[in-house]
Amino acid sequence: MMIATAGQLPYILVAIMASICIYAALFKSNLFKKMLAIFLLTDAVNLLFIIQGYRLGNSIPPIIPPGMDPSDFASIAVDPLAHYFVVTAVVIGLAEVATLTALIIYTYKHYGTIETKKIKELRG
Amino acid sequence: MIATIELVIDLLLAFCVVLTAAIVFTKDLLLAVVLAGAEGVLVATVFYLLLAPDIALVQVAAGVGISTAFFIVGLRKIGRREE
Amino acid sequence: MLDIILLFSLGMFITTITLSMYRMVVGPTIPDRMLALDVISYGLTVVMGIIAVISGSPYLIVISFSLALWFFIGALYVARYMEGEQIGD
Amino acid sequence: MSGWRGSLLGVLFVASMSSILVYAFLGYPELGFVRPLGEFYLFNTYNFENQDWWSASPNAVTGLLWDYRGYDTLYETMVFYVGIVAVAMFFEGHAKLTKTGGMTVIVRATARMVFVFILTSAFAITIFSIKTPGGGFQGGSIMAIAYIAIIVALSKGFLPEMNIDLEKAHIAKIIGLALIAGLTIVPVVYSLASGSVAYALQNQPKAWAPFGYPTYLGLTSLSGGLIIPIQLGEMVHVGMGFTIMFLLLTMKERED
Repeated sequence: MMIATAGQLPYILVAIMASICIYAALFKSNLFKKMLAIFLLTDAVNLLFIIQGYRLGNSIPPIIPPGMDPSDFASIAVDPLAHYFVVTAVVIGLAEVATLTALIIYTYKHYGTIETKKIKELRG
Repeated sequence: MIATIELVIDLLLAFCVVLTAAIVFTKDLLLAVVLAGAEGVLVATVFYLLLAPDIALVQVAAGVGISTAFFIVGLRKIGRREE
Repeated sequence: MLDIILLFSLGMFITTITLSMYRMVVGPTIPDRMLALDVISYGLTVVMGIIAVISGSPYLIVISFSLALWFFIGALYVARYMEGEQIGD
Repeated sequence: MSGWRGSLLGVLFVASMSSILVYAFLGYPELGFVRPLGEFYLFNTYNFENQDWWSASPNAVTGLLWDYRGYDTLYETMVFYVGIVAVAMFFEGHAKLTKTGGMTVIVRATARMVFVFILTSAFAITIFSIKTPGGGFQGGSIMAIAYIAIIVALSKGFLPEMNIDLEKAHIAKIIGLALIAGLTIVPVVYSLASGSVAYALQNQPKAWAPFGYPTYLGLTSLSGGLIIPIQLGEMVHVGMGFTIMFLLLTMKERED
């Protein structure tokens, strides 16, 4: 049986944020709203990565100060692997947003609306 | 000091949840874009407090600088109101 | 002495941010919220600098003075939208 | 879904989804545990005693980006390139950049000054990324902000005055990519020519693979081998890529 402690409160908040975004991406009718939800879902997942790599106590950023012993550094710095994943994921998420914007503008030019319900009616 | 920073992180994340709900349920798309920018700033602050300076830089640039520009260009072409 | 000044200014700026957050949640029009977002951002910049000084980490202060440059650009986009023209023309 | 029934369904969906996610996330260890792989990178990134595995960069994230996991970053860059191509497929607009008034004179003057500051800080963040936070992706995003601010505050017609238009941006982006590709391939060519062992994207010399980029510029200043030039290439690629996407999205579409 798993019981949440105070140290795991960030996980719970991020989970609520992600589930709201998933709801909007699935059930909202407006395409623009769906795109915003997908963008915020990226943020929530990035937060999950960084929270997981955090280290309690006297931790420092993953940049070694001059003159510090590497084994000391490895025992107090936060996880650089999570940072690496997030740095690339943010830029890829932005490229995704640009592509979706292009698709939405194209849809609006073609159908005259971006509501999925109306597009369904137009198709008959 | 450490416990204080954890408390601040929890508060900021709770505010992020409120902003997400507001973005999803508002009818005004321009308001949704502005609130998304605010959420980008808050998420960047959380990254800073979690000792990730590299990501705080790229997150502010992405969340406020570039994504808002794309959203606004899209809004200018498709109209502001959601049905 | 310096500690007291730092903590006092930290408290002042956190108060500023809290008040502006109220304006951002409640504020009736879009420009109100955008201005509130600007004030929050600059307050956050100062708070980041103060936290870097308190925790004594030189790598964290790089963020605060480079972030101050491009916070205002979001307001620029919204102002351009409000002018009612196509972006980029 | 309409009325109260729709909102009730929404609340139920969010509650069940978030309980599933919370159940999954609580399986993670509590804050304060770093994976052994992360500890390996932290221990080796600037370790003088163990120079077979080091990356010669005090910033662990930078070393991770282009030394330990260079292949991953290379493919991320390819994904970004495909994104640019996808946007260009939808909007192959005319490359005519018309000059109009823009916003008020105060905003225009401020935007010009801030353009210089932002571009300088982008280069500084990229070049000093070995010792301070920053890197190619960060610098590229910041560079894109500078150009996008100019497009929004002045107009697209001012870009040719700054020696940038669509074709030049494409050329600069391809030069950045070619820099990355060249630095990747040089060790392979060396190994084929000399008959010794070398790996693609190899940065520092190993005991069994003698090829390596210089660790120090001059005598003391740390250069980190291939990391700085490859970050510059990545910065130009990302910055010009976002500028091209924004320019294409704001073009007037062709009349069909």
